[in-house]
Amino acid sequence: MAVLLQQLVNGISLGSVYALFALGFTLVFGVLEIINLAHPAVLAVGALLAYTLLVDAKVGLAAAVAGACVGAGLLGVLLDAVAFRPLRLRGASRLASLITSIGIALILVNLAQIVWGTEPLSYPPGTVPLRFFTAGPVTVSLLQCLVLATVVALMIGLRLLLVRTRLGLAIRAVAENPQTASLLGMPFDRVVAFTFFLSSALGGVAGVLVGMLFQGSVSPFMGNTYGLKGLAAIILGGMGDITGAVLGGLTMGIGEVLIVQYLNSSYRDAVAFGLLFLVLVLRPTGLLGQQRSREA
Amino acid sequence: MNAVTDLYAAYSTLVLFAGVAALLALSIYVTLMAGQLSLGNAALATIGGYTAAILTKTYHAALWPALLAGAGLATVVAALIGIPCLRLRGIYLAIATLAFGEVVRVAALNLTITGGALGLVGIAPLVSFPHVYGALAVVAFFFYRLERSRTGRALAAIREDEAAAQAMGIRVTTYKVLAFSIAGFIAGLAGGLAVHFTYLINPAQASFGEAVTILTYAVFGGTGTFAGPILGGMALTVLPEALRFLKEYRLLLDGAILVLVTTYLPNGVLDLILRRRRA
Amino acid sequence: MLEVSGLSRTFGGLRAVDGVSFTVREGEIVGLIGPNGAGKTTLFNLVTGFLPPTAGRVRFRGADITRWSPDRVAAAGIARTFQNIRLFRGMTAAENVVVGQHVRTAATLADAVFATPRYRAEERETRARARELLELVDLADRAAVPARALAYGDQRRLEIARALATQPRLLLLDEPAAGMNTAETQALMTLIHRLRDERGLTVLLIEHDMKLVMGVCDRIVVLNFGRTIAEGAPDQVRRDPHVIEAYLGTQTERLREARAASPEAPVLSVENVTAGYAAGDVLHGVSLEVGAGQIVTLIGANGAGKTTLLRTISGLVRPRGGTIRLRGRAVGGVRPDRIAGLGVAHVPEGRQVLARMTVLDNLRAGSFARRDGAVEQDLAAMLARFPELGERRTQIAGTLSGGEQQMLAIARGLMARPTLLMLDEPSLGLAPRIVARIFGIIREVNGEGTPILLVEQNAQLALETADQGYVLETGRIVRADRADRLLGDEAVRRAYLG
Amino acid sequence: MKRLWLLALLLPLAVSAAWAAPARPVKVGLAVGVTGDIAVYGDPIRNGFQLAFKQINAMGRVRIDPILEDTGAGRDGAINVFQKLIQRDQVAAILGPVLSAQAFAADPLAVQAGVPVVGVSNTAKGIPQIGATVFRVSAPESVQIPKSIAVAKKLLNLSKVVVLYDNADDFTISGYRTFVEELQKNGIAIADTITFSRGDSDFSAQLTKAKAANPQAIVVSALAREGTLLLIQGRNLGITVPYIGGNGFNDTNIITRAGPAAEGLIVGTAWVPSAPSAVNLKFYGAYRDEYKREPNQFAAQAYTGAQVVAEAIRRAGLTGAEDARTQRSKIEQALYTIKNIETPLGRISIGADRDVIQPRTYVAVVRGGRFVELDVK
Repeated sequence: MAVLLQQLVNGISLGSVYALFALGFTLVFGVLEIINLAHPAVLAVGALLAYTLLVDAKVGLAAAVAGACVGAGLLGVLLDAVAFRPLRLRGASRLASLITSIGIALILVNLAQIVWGTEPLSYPPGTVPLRFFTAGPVTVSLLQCLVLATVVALMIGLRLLLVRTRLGLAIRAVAENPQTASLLGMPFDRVVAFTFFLSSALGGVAGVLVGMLFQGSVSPFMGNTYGLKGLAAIILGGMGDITGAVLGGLTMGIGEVLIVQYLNSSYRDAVAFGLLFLVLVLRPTGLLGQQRSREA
Repeated sequence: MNAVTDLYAAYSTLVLFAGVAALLALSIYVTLMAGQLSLGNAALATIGGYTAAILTKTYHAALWPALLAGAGLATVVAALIGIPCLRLRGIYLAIATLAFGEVVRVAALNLTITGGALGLVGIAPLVSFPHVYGALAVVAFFFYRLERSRTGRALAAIREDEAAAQAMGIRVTTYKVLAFSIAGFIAGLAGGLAVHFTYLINPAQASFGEAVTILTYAVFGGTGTFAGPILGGMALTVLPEALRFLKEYRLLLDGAILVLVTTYLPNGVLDLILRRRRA
Repeated sequence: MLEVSGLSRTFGGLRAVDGVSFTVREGEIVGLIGPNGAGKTTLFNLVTGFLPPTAGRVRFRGADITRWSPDRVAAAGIARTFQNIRLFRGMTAAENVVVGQHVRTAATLADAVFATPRYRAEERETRARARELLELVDLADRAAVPARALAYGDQRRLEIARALATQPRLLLLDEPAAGMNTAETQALMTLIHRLRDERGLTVLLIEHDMKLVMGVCDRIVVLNFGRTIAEGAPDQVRRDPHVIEAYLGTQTERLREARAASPEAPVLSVENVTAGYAAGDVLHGVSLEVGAGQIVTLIGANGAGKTTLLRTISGLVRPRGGTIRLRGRAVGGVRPDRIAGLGVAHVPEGRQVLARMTVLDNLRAGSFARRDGAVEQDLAAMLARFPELGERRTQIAGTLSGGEQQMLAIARGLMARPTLLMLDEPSLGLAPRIVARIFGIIREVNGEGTPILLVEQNAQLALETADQGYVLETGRIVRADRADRLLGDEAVRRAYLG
Repeated sequence: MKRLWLLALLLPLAVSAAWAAPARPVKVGLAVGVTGDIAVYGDPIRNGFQLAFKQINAMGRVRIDPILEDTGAGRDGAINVFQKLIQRDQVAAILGPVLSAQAFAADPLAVQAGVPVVGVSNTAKGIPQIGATVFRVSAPESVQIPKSIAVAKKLLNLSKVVVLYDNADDFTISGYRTFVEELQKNGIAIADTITFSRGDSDFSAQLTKAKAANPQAIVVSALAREGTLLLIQGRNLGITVPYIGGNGFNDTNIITRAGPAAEGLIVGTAWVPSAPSAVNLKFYGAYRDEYKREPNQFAAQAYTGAQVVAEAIRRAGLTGAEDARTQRSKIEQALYTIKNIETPLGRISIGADRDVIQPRTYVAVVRGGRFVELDVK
């Protein structure tokens, strides 16, 4: 029982990381229906930027997070401008965007490798106080709570942005019907650029949090594991759905943890992706997704 | 003359890799012909590779029977994967097949018959130039005819407009499964060939990265006709070697090339070459 | 030969096809007509197996083919063309026709790989037949051209050739003449006759070009709101009051006098505009003006280019020639969001509400181009003006009824406080009661001083409402006059019913 | 008389010929993965090689021209590199490749061509058995682990442990297998066996499960990155029992990164920074000056490998003038004669089975932030 509780905590914490990644991932998909495989790389760049700010520029945590966030965001805008926008203008297939994003991922990761090296880095100790709360047999770290809180906050924030603000309105309109949106005076390219900014900024934040949560994990490759898992998460949640992404992420995390605890840890990923396969085939709108055409 | 043989000696394996890459590119091309993006080919190749390797290594089977057995198994698996996937299109199909790939990878990682993470080592180097390029020639010829056949046109019709194809009386599902099966066979064959000159096969061959690489072969070369994937596979295999002098900047350039080609050569490099000739 | 009995199909709440029954006898040419949204194409889809019916049966040459898969139906001998042309765009004309012969050929993959005699023979035959069919629809000289590069009319004819390649007994044509010029339409008519006379084909066709329908059909079935409202010989159908009403709308008394354009400079002036799509020009030198405070209506049969003109004005289509001025400012080729910013509200054909968003969000989206703070109060006003929207303010737009969606689309347009409101087919597929309501609103809005450009197929109603009217035929203005003068004008009736 | 003159004339020539410094440098290929995530191991290995050859060439007894080629992380890259080095560059010997999997794929090419290969980081079983020209200086874990288990058993009188290992990496799997054998030999019960995969960052699930089995120690076969994370997260989850780590753990960076969490970690290792030998001090100092970071075991083994090859070249008395074939066979012969040479790993020899004989492997424990040798008399 105690173990189960602790494992649930672990699962939620792991899941919230997936969710964090999935948020930005799903946003771009929701608007453009392209899968941006450069997102893991953006996450890594965000984390590394924060590292430089903390260690070399010696700024405070808040500033570092902000820097990583903005930096990653601008990177996203750049990527859209140089890589995705030309494809849109040509009306190229989503396949093309997928491959371009792979190319970008290659470039980013290797640039990062040249700039920051390959040795895993960790943020200076005490960046975030290592505090632990123990409720009976269960241990929760301050960071885990922080991450979960951030995820929920970002999720709500994103929802509010999309539902309450003028810009959010435009994003949703463009996502649903670019032509009608333009008839209503919404500038397609600017809206898309902002979407990329938002998505990548979220990626940057995710990177920093992952880096803090797992000391000694900050490296150009740190995003790699999240690429597929994040994809799985947003599929479980129904692609393009903000809340779905978070729920999907949590489902993935808890699922994996339970597999490790009660089934065979070595089949963790097989089970995870086996389920993903079944979900796709049996319930193509995702476990939590609303009705939406699956034609691409 | 001597220089030439030296050169070949220096790059013989690279030449074999190029041939295998071309085969893999063709295996994804056949599904693309029908407008289906499947990323399970790396996994299918791995299945073929393990099967063939186990047969020659443990059961001392002859090469060709082993290769065909591997290709056969991959074909069956591909068909089985293809059927449930028929409801999915585009990106969603891609992801489903990727998931399948991961399952294969992890299975290979944990099964004893596949030798876990280390995989199978010390596989006899039974494959050389004639095998790979013989196979490639046959498969290429197959595609040459396929593209000029009723079947090939049916696949193309499905890619162009599924509803219209149905209205022409084309059994869409049948042809999709056919495409998947052919893909499985070619991938499995390629996998079997590869393990017999790399001495080793391990689960990494089924990874996400490999799957994506195969796709880039096809797109890089161009998916207009079967010559594109062949060109793409070979070019992208040789390129990194040609770029050795760039040391750690190689992958950087690889990435740049991918972006540039998809952006400025929508129909692949082959198209560029052909246009040159026309001009 | 074809026997449709009690066939029905509902989408959500909408009864697209509602218990339709009719028969087509061997060797007949039957026309299926009716205003947009009457359920004609849905009926085709039900017959050819693209949609399963919710009720009713389809029998073909004695066999019950209800719920058969499309490929089975095709193999059984029913071929069709599509309203929005669906060629294999990447393939050449010849290849399209070769693919069409799929069900009539048998060479296996193995045959192809080993180039068996069977394969060789079949290839030869299919190519020969393709050539022959292309000649039939006189595209022989375009055989090697990719379908996407063909002109509109050619694409239509190629689609027919492709359908013929399946060697059907029954041919279903969905608006074969749409986008064709008069000469092409003539040729098409002779072609259809030849198909029947020389090849013994039976033809069932949907068409809006009445010249063609009246010219070729032995019998006509008229649909409206998913129901058969008339059936019979062309002349009798043409005179049938129900049909005329369905097309031109009912005669009501004029509500107010048409006003001539005010002397001040026009809000919108279109001069000699040419525009179209890849497949070719749709508009050939169209000129039109909307004066301040006017309602101007643009009427004409389907495919005349009405929608294209609106799309050109709002920037969705780049004009290839001529000038478009908003209050004297040239806006030809300006991006749509900029034009919206200049106060042009375009309520597109088929409403195009943002189906996944709430009613309120749709309205807010309408005010996007505005920068003033009065949005919220306009919102309140709008919900008051459209009570049915007020009640459903938080409902997802996609779940509204057709009428409500149309109201929403108009309301969304008004939220922009437009200086020019363009409405495309606001009465499309709506029940008369709702249509009346919508036109009431249109007059109201105009009464408040908003100039309106109204595209409408319900000519009667449109002309009664408008001050000025333009009649568009195959991309050209054939008649322009004060609306009341156009009422009951022969040119108008011809434009619709031939 | 004339003869005498002639002799007098020829003698200096003969002498000078005999004492002549090598005419041309001997080419040695370095097959290292420095791009992709493999670079975490590739970088220190490359550094070790380059430092060693720099020093060796400086001494001038032999002149060696090291040719570095990037294999990437895959088997294909390794094969291509080997072929280039063997055929194009006509190298006399090859050092590398990094991963055992790459060795299994690429070494056979060298065997065919009769090129001696010295592995410096391949610890999987059966590496020297690949063929007659494959040597290695990296002690397989089957040599180190028994010792660490024995020591740990004495120290903590172990009876029950949990084993965690990375099942996506051959290196860690071979370590895991050896661990299990040894644990069984010593009659230590394995309460639970839990796996994870290379690249994972969150191990709380595995560790919670391990903790639940309340073992006396946690035996881990992992690579440096995952190892670090395991240590930190384990302590965070309140795991107090010591870790017993495989080869991947002995990397000083683990201590710097894991900080206090690393305390008490027991590692069986081929090398400790604190090893007092003169060669080691020289290596350790020079490395830090050159690369501004702590060397790790991979660096030390690479350095050793380079030393061994250089020594073999010296003993073979190569002038660089010979054709590649003779160079290769002579080096191969010479490699067998390497006995008790001083290296950072201590005095090592190459056995008749082409595997390293390293009498002095260490069991180190982390105390006060550094590896200290554990000796239980």
